[in-house]
Amino acid sequence: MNNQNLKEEILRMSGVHPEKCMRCGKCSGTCPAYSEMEYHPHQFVSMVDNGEIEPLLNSESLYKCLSCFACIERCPRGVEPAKLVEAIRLIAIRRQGANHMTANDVPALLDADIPQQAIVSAFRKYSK
Amino acid sequence: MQMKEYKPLIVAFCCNWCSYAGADLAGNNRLNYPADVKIIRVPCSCRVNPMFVLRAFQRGADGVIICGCHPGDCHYTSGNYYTRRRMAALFSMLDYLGIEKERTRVEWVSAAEGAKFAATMNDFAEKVAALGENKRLEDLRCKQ
Amino acid sequence: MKVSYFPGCTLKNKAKDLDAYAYKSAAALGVTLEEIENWQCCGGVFTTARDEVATKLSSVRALKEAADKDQPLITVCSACHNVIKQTNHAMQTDKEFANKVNRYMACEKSYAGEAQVYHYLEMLRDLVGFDTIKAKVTNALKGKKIAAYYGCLLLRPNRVMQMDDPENPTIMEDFIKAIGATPVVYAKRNECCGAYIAMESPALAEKSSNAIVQNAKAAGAEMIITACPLCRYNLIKNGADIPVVYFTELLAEALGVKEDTNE
Amino acid sequence: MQTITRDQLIEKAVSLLADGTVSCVLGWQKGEFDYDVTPVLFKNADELKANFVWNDFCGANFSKYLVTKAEKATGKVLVFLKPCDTYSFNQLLTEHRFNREKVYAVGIPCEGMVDVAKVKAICGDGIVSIDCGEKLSVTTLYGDEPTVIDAKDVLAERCINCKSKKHVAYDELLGEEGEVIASDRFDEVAKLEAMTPDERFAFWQGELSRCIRCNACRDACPACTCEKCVFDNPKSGVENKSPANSFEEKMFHIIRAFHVAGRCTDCGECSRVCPQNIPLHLLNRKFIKDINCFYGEYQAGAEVGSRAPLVDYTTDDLEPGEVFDRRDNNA
Amino acid sequence: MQRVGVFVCWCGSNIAGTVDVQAVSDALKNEPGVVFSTNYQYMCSQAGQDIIKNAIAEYKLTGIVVCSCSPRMHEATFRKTAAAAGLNPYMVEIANIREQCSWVHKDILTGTEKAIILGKAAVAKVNLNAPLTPGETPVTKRALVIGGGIAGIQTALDIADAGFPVDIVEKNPTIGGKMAQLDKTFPTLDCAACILTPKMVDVAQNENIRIFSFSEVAKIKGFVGNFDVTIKKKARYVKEELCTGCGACTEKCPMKKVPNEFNLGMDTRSAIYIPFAQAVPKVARIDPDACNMLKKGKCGICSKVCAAGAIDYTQKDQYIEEKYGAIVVATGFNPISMDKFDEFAYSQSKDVITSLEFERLTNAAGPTAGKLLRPSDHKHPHTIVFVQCVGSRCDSCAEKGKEYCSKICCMYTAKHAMLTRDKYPDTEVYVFYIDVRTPGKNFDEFYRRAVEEYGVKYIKGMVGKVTPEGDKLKVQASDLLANRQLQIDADLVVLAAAIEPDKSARPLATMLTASMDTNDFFTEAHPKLRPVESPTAGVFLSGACQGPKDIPETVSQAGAAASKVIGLLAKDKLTGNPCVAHSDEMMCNGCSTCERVCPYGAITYEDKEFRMPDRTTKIRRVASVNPAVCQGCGACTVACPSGAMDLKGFASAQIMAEVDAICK
Repeated sequence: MNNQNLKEEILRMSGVHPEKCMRCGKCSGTCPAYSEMEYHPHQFVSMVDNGEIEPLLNSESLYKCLSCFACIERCPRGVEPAKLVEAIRLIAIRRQGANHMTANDVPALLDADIPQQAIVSAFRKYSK
Repeated sequence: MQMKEYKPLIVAFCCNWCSYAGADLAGNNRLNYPADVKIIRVPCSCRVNPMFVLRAFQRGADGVIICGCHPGDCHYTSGNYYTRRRMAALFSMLDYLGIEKERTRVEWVSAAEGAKFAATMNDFAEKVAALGENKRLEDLRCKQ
Repeated sequence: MKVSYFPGCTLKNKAKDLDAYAYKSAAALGVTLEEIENWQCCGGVFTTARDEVATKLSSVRALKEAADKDQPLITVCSACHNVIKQTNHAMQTDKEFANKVNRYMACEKSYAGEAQVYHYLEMLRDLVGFDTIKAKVTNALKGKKIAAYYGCLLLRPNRVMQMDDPENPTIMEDFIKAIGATPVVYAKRNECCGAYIAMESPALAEKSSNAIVQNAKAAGAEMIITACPLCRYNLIKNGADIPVVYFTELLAEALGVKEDTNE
Repeated sequence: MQTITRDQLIEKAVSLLADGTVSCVLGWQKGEFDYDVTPVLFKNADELKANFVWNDFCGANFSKYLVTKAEKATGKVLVFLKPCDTYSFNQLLTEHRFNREKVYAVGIPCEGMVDVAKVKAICGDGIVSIDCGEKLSVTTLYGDEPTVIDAKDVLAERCINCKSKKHVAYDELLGEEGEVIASDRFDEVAKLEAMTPDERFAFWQGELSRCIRCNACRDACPACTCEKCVFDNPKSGVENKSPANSFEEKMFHIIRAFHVAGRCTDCGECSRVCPQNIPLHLLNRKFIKDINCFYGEYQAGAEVGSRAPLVDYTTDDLEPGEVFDRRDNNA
Repeated sequence: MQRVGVFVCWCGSNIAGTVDVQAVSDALKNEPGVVFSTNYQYMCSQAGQDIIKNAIAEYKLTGIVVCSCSPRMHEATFRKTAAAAGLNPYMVEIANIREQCSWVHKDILTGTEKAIILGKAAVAKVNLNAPLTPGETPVTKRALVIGGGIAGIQTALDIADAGFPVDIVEKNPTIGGKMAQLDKTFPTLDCAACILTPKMVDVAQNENIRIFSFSEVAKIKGFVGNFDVTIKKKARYVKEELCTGCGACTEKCPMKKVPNEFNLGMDTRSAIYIPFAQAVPKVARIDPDACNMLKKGKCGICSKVCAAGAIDYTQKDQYIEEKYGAIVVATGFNPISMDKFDEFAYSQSKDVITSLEFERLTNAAGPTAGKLLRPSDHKHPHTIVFVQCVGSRCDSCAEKGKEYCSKICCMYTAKHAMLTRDKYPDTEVYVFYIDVRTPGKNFDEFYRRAVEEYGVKYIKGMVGKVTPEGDKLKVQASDLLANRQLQIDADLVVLAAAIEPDKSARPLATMLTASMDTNDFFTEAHPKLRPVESPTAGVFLSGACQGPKDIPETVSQAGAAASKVIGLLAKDKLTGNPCVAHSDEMMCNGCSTCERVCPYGAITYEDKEFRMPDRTTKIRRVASVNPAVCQGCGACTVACPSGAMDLKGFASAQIMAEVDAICK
């Protein structure tokens, strides 16, 4: 897929309108995972808008987003950056053999108390 | 008998403040559009009674277009909003009766949009011409 | 009052308490929780991508069952609530998505988001009423300073969740007042604990959770309550030195039904 | 078949006359035939007992009569309103067409009215009498035995697609109050919309060409209460008396439908009274359906004083050109 | 039957180049009613006009058609010509055969053919024309200004200076408005009180100005030149004419714990109070929600200490009726509530404040006597974070805040930041901005000074969360240019809250039938050319009720509104546009449909007695149009079901005649 198609695919999946962004940076100001990310929420928006998708697809940032929706809630323009992250992450992990986490990885990550919910959620987020 | 080239007859209702001035501007800039378009000046597009539209069709018009200020710019603040609702309802009804929907149109043309006025009239006249004569809403008594 | 109830996977495993106390308290308040038959795991997180259909079907089945019974659907776990409520909203508003789902499920009657989804807290507020609870409290938790921890999932996105003001919620504080304790308001009550990132990047979860506990303690909290097993896990795992308990446990305690044996 | 009985209505009317609440009663009486029930003003109990009719043919909507009758009456007029009539009643109040103070409205339940054309389709012409009991018992000139028909099988179209059993206006209610009904009344319109323009044109040409310009639709319509109707007014530019050609048939019906658009409560009187059985309600319903679709649900007469959609607007209404896209997408 | 004269203009070659003018005048000669037809090189010239005047006299013309350029060009000219020859000017119709014919068609045959048709349409119309006379209405030479902030004050002063009486209605106990609460004004940094209070005194002392303080407009009827207004003077429990403003009562009042609204609740006042030292009128008011005497009938101290005997516990609301020729709306603005923005912890911490609260904190007459001390513990803040655009520029789908830019925040935030650094150089000041908008004289220079000379740290980015913890406010924000997230431990956070129109504006607009936009700002008659007039004749706009504005802009708009009012009041009579709607009472149903669509509230109803053909009388409700208010749009004519409503000059019959002529 070329970049234009990728961009359109992302916008279609996410329903996001990146052109609404006024570059205020509130998403990145509110993001709890900011420090772990190579590309930050506001960059997701501007990079998708500019068609720079590949760097995002290959970035670990995709797996740092907590889906806490703080950026969605607080964006004054209703841009919803987290939905872009989600769409790009899905495109990445839907590729053959691109699962970020596999069943084999799980046992090592467990402790006695970890709720099922965490495992299920992580699986949803990180693999297909 | 000699076949005359078919020329549609188009009645354009233009509001005094925007579209009529837009038509004047088209003239000032010498922007051509078909002479088939005849303009009637009304103070506001909301002055256009659906009965006028039907009357035009009855008397042999092939297309009727209503032009007004852009929504929000009405000289009378809200006249064109009423036009928009009335004509949406009327046109939908005409279409429901099987009248070709291309024969009716509402277009917002500001006083600065001479080019848009000419382009709109060219386009409308072309579409109406393609349909041919208005047969479905004609009153044969009104034709020679 | 009879309501449909979606417990979710964790409540049948690591968070049995949350579930058990929910049942006991509901019974004490005259509400019968009728568990959705053959419910399936909601998936833990709602995928915002509009083309993800299969992952949302389990929620739709639960919703449809509640709608068919004409009962409100009650959830307790924040995550389940978020997933189910968002799925329902998508069914209501995204025609294309709803079409796909309905075609996939091939049910007799298509589903268009008719069910009413309530979180257990909303049930307490809107269906039971905090005043009713106040009246039924036998063991008021007087003098206890309790911090409500909302997390993200109950409140956001507000356009869908519509539970409370997403930045200045009061439902849990009102709940705390209803059971006789004193609520402690602190800013980080609606910040993320780290959630599933605990598996990917435990350090981030630790940092986030710590900040929340610190903030609550600085505001004078002696205890934190939550509706989410994963929030509770993260807060405890990352060294909360005050108790972190499920709100249903406190409710049961206040209603005097905590020690009932029903096994 | 009607749940409320003639006796109950007479009893109510007589007692209201007796205690002076009202001075006269707007009610139905038999016309030339049993199925031909016409409105009349009763002055006293004797008249009522002798001539008052209440049966499955009492379709006439009395609201419109209040425009002329209420003013002339010395005291209050008692009017019986079926649920659909109450919408017209409110709409006329919205338009200040009669004085509410001069009317005492009694809401009565309605189980649907019978379309005599459908009866005739079963029994043939030459109806001598129709007895409206549990079932309709129809005697004709030609048969020995009366034909028995279930009224449910011959309900008028507007009653099959009844939009409301609820009264939106009354001073007093007799019988049980009903609910607003989610009817399928727009299905026919949708079917027409789905046709090609040529098919639609052929359909309407066929229907409207039967029009004899008797003006019954206008005269019965509770929304048509103008002091002077444009079709009777030489100054209006659309005056005409007879359907000179196919344009004027269409013109008449388009203008009439447009005039009542947004004010029409869909009471169905136009189609009921049309001697040519032209489905005129399909024109009105088209406007109602469009208005609901373009500008949000609106039921004329649901409340007094509501602003009709065509004399209202929002700044982001759809454009006339988008009308067709909207329809094509919905189809 | 009219006697119509047709005058075809060549316009040099402009028309004659593509239209055979002779053919046009010949063809029109045969139209019904036409008794004279000619053509001439320049009809608008003196010689051309003389041809018209002579023909009117010679042929006893009752109607004229000029086939020429656009009526927007010379309709007025030819109307004057007709009037000069004794013909009613509204008996003139123009066929536009230049802009809409000769200039857009190249072929002389088509051009001529179309010109003839346009001429025929004009003839058909003029045949149905009737002489029209504009109505005249007298003008009440008094203006009403609603709102006593700087906008209302300036407007009132300017009108009064021109010699017209003005009344100011102010809903608060004193005039002064928001400006009275401000500390310094940008970009010159002169003190707001120093420039405002003298103006307030001017208002009080001006013979032409009456102040109705603590009053509201209750009812407005009438139209331009003739408004009837009912003013509600709310009970203040103090006789205004007796109170000397000595303040003895406020000192002795035992109820001292009432939040002081003038200081935005950051300190307290007594139950009987004077809003601030320079209040105009300087008259006390009793707050009935706080006063023990009014609540419980116990106390009465103020009455005892008042030497002037001004206290009146039994005072009631009073209604005053007054006539005005013009009304100026100057209802101003308020900062929006911060309820929906609690990510900034406004409701959780006293040390998160709005910019207006900051003004009071730095104002010498404020709760801290001008010392910058934070509200929670009265300590000097060392790190201050300013957040811009809180609630401004929000997309509608974000479901909170306003879509517009509040315009004044960039500048006052720069001012706050600069003043803080100036007075307290040990303070770290951060300003988070999305864009810094400084279009104004000396504005950008001012902002640059804040950065370059005063060392204010401007950061392109936005605060995402404020967490009060201990005695700090933990501010988490983005720094977009450095691409990093910042954590700042602040002592004070100042939110530049969006501003919105005062809540009183919407009901007022309804009373005035003036239009508003979706944000409740008043709409101007034309955004460029008539910016201080409302579309409703006689109603003018001053200040922030029309849109966000700073002080200089407000003052200039206030002056502009005043000059429009003066222009109106200077007239003895108003001449209307005669092309107005009128209703045929015999046909009117009284249904109110026309009233609903009228944008000007020009239509009213009355019950009228009619003689019926059968000699009975009948009382019917019928519409009547006030020609002084009607602007002639014609919306009512189409809304009218019976066709009773018609428009003079553009009557249905006239337009249909044009249609017929064109389609023939």
